Amino acid sequence: MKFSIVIYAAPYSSESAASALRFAQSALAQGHELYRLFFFGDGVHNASKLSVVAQDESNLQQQWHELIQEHNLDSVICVSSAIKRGIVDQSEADRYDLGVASAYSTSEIAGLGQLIDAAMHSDRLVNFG
Amino acid sequence: MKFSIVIYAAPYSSESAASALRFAQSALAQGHELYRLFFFGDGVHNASKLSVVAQDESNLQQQWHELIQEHNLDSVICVSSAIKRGIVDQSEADRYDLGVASAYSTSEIAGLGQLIDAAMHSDRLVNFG
Amino acid sequence: MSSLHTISRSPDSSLLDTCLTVINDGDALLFIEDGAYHATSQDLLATICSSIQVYALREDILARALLMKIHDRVECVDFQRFVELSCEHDKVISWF
Amino acid sequence: MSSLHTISRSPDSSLLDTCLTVINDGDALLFIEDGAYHATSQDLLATICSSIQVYALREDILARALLMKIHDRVECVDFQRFVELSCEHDKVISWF
Amino acid sequence: MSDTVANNSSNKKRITFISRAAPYGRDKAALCLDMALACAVFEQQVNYVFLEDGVYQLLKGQDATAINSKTLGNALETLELYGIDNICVDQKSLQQRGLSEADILAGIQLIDRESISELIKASDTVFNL
Amino acid sequence: MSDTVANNSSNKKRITFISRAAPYGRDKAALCLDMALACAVFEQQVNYVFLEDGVYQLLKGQDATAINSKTLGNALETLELYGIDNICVDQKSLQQRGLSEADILAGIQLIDRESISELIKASDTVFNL
Repeated sequence: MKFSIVIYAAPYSSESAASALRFAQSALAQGHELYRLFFFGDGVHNASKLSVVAQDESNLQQQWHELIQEHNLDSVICVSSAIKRGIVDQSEADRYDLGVASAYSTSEIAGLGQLIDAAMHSDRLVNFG
Repeated sequence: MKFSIVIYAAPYSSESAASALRFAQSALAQGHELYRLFFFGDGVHNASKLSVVAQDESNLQQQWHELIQEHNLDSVICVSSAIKRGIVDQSEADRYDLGVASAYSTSEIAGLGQLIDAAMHSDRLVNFG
Repeated sequence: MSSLHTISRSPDSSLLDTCLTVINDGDALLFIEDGAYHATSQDLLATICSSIQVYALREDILARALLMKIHDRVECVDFQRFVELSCEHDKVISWF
Repeated sequence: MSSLHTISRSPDSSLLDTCLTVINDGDALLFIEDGAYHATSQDLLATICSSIQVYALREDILARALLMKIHDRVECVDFQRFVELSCEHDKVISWF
Repeated sequence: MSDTVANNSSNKKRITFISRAAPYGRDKAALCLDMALACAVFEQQVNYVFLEDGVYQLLKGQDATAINSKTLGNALETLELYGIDNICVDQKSLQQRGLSEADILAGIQLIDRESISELIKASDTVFNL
Repeated sequence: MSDTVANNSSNKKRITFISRAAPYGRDKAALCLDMALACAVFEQQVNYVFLEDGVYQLLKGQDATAINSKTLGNALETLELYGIDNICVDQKSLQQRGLSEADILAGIQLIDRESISELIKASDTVFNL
């Protein structure tokens, strides 16, 4: 089946982002297709590449990044949620003179149309927030 | 009176960070002292200097930065909350090879001891979350 | 020592109910953010002990169009008064 | 079309109550995260229509030490089964 | 709504938004609205339901400039402008909050829980926040 | 507790933590614990109260490795280790959740709302989350 997953929750302050990650891993492990990940609202903080985590804790942002990279997933960060929260890619960092991107380049920053497109073209859309 | 303010909430996903900012502005306007601002949990996202906001919206992170600068406030970002969320200062950015700081340099990244110290030395400690 | 209690979630939460079970005579209540909706709870507010002053943050009341609906016991205050109330009481307890 | 409803907050929220007022016969409930505490609500679970299957995510049950307390109607499932349940129903509705 | 049935055979998806949050205190109400507006471009079959605290979004006379925010009370007009015409509000949620039809914006269909239940059943995707 | 009164004349502050959140689902329980532990270094007079869903933190047999998290059930022992000995749990919150003393970790004082009310009254600062 074709899944899409929407993540509304920031990492660490709630369990939801971790649940979403495990759901995604499990769906892929069972051979399902992940049509798209969509990070929305505080969920965009999952795409930060500036995270540093103690040895005994898990780095959620890095795990998302590795999952996206390994499975070549389509991953979208909602632009209107992201830029006001300081989650920017290189082109935005350049445009607004911020110095460097804070978002992993494995995710694309784009509009809400990508979420609706996912709702239209996935068999199941699962929300975590 | 000597106030300290603790901010647990991320900007934009709830009204609490904005309430805290207005409380701080109002206390200063009335001639009170702000002993310390302490950003904790998701509240550390208020210290991001990478935020970009549309013209008709207010940039909360920048407003915190300007308030801190204007009044030369003691502002602390909790280190254990911050680094796993990708809020890092220049020395951490260097240490972990992240390229650039994401936190405004007007706030200091430090431990929870600074919060307890604030509780001990302020007449009023006000929490927003 | 008296406390100013701020309530920042709507009546859908149990914040106010719990607060009222531990509040002391002479304490005060201040509804902020989505807590503003409590200011319209006619039944509940009538039961609160008269030694407890009840306030709501004007900005939050106005934003939510609640001004015409608030209970007689609720006084609207601005941020300046919020700060003053914090001084008049010995501490501020935030319910969120 | 049937739905899988996930509930992710504790009974202190009104999520399950509201969900139960709009749930359809043949739908299923899955308690995840702090929703796991619902799995121990003896009274409430007994009232849920028998056409509705009730599940709880094992990981969340174990973390919270609820395994010995869960109601007979609740079946513990892992993430693999969560994904399967998402396929067996026509859509997933998340309550958070 | 007479073309609804005819269109079901086409590629249109039935997408239902259940908006359960009060405005301003959290960003859920705004996120839910943004998603629905994004939907309009794709000409899907959209239902928008105000449930629980979500009914507070419909109160007449809101003015969020007081808290430097965007007024959500105009949500309905925006939705209609974007061609989303199946907008309804849960009668029981209004009652429980001591609100009547006179308190809320005009032109919204009052429905009961059973009807919401049917809307959900007939939907391909449900956003619920 | 016999030195409590004597110490009140000194610089010690009476700081009360009210922990009202279930463990794991949100980070509030962990944040509250971290604050209290930071307090220990300063040798303040600390009360720790488990209220509402916070009582779930005390259930015996928790194992958060299942969700890649740190087990909070050992909270009590940690608190005691750090010299915080006035730890209590609200009787009514236990009752409302169908829990008895046998379900929770040993050595915690059961108190009623009136006692919590008195603790609050006698505190200089209250953290409540």
